[in-house]
Amino acid sequence: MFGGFGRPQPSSAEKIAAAEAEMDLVTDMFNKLQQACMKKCIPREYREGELNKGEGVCIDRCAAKFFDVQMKVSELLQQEAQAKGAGGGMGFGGM
Amino acid sequence: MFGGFGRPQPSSAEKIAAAEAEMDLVTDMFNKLQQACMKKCIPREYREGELNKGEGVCIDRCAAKFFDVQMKVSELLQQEAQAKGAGGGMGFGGM
Amino acid sequence: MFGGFGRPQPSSAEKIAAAEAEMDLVTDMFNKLQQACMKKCIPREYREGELNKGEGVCIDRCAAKFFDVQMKVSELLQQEAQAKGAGGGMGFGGM
Amino acid sequence: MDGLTAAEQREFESRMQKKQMKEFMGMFSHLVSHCFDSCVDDFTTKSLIQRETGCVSRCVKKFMAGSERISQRFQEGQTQMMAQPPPGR
Amino acid sequence: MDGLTAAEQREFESRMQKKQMKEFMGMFSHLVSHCFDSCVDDFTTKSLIQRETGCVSRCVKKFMAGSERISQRFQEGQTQMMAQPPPGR
Amino acid sequence: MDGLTAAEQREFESRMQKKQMKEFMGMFSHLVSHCFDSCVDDFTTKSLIQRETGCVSRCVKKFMAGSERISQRFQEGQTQMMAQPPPGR
Repeated sequence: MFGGFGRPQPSSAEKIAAAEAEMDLVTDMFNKLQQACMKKCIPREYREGELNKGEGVCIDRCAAKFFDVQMKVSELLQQEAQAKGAGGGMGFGGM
Repeated sequence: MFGGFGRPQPSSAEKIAAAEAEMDLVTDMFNKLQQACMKKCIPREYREGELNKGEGVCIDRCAAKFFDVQMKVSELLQQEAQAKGAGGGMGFGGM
Repeated sequence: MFGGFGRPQPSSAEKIAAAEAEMDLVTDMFNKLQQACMKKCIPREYREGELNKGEGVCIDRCAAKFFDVQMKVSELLQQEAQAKGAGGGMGFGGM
Repeated sequence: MDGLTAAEQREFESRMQKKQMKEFMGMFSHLVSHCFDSCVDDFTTKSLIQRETGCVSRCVKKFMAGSERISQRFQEGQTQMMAQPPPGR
Repeated sequence: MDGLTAAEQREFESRMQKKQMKEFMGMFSHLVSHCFDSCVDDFTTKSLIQRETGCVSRCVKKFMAGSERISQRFQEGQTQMMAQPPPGR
Repeated sequence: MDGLTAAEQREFESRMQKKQMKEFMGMFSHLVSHCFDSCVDDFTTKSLIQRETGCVSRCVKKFMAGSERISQRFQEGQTQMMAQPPPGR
């Protein structure tokens, strides 16, 4: 997953650390997406408890656009890293 | 405290972990309460350094209502968990 | 750095913990400064990708003022601690 | 997670459990804080008034519904991003 | 925390100390950030102007006073919630 | 960090590396979240429209430029604060 470290045989401790780091990032992105799309799609007056149709559709599109932004930012950071000659580095798109 | 795990003899490590988790939640709730009630009760102009009477009373009521909300949310999550048949689970009211 | 603990010989574990704590605080302050000054100096419309001259100057002054506030808050907390007779304590100015 | 001994596997799972518990607690405190902030604005009384209680209930209900929908989209999104490797690698 | 050996007790206390230190640091950085955000809005100078310095002092003072009051209410609230077990258990 | 054994030094460095990785990830998720929030407001389509894509690119570019400038000021500030000990010690 977080390949490209250029090391042939990661130890178990390193594997665990990498898996943990990855899980932390996934969790963090989920929380960010949730906060972003709740803010964009759900009015804070709470006049009803159900998610109405418009809100549901808004969430679907919002999530799709959030992933697009995530991919785009990942690409841009990789281009920046390459332009600086940092070479390999990590990609975020395939998170 | 975080009873209901259905395990008879937690190890020391588990006891420590549970106590830590509980302390983290208490700390987190305190911070959230503080931020919420500072925002609701204290204007950001800072024309004076003292807490005036109105602000003090507002904080007292704000804290009381925050606890009510905490209790209410805890109840609702438990009902939800039971409705889904998850059974026992954890309560947050008695945090 | 975090002197004034009044203990003559910290163990290695304590030294590492202190260095980690310090690094966490430095990181946290950097993030806070960044968020504060981005908010104050950079409009969210993003009509251009370059940092224009006005924004750059604003960031420089914003950072300088942020450090002033950090120093000021540190002083005030120390005065408060001394007034309460807590004595030594930690300073934040020399972070 | 291949190539781990049984002990490492257990250690890993125990950490993941702790993380999940932490996540759940974070969600709880976020929910309390969000619904309080959205629903409570009257500080002339020290107990929730009817309007506020109702608002909190709807806020929790809607949050849970929204969260579930977001979870589904998120999982689909993750799967999709796994499938297509990022450009430039 | 009953049933811990002396070594476990020490380990636990050392962790709690670290958490408290972290908490204190978090409070400090929050305070700096909050008072900066509330008080500083003039970027024509690179040192705090008198109005801003005064505002920061009052901000810190009021925050500490508010924080103390909230702590008292919070401790009372915790004690009360301990006393009455949550419904449904 | 004087007075550490080689093993302690390695342990310390490994932790610092983990922290840096965590920092980088935090920066990434903050950037995604900030640029999304600033640039995306149209939910009649499910793919980014041209205006949004452009805005995200400029947002990332400007953030990186601003971040670099802030880093420089921050490092200078740290060095300066190190030089003059805080009052009252």
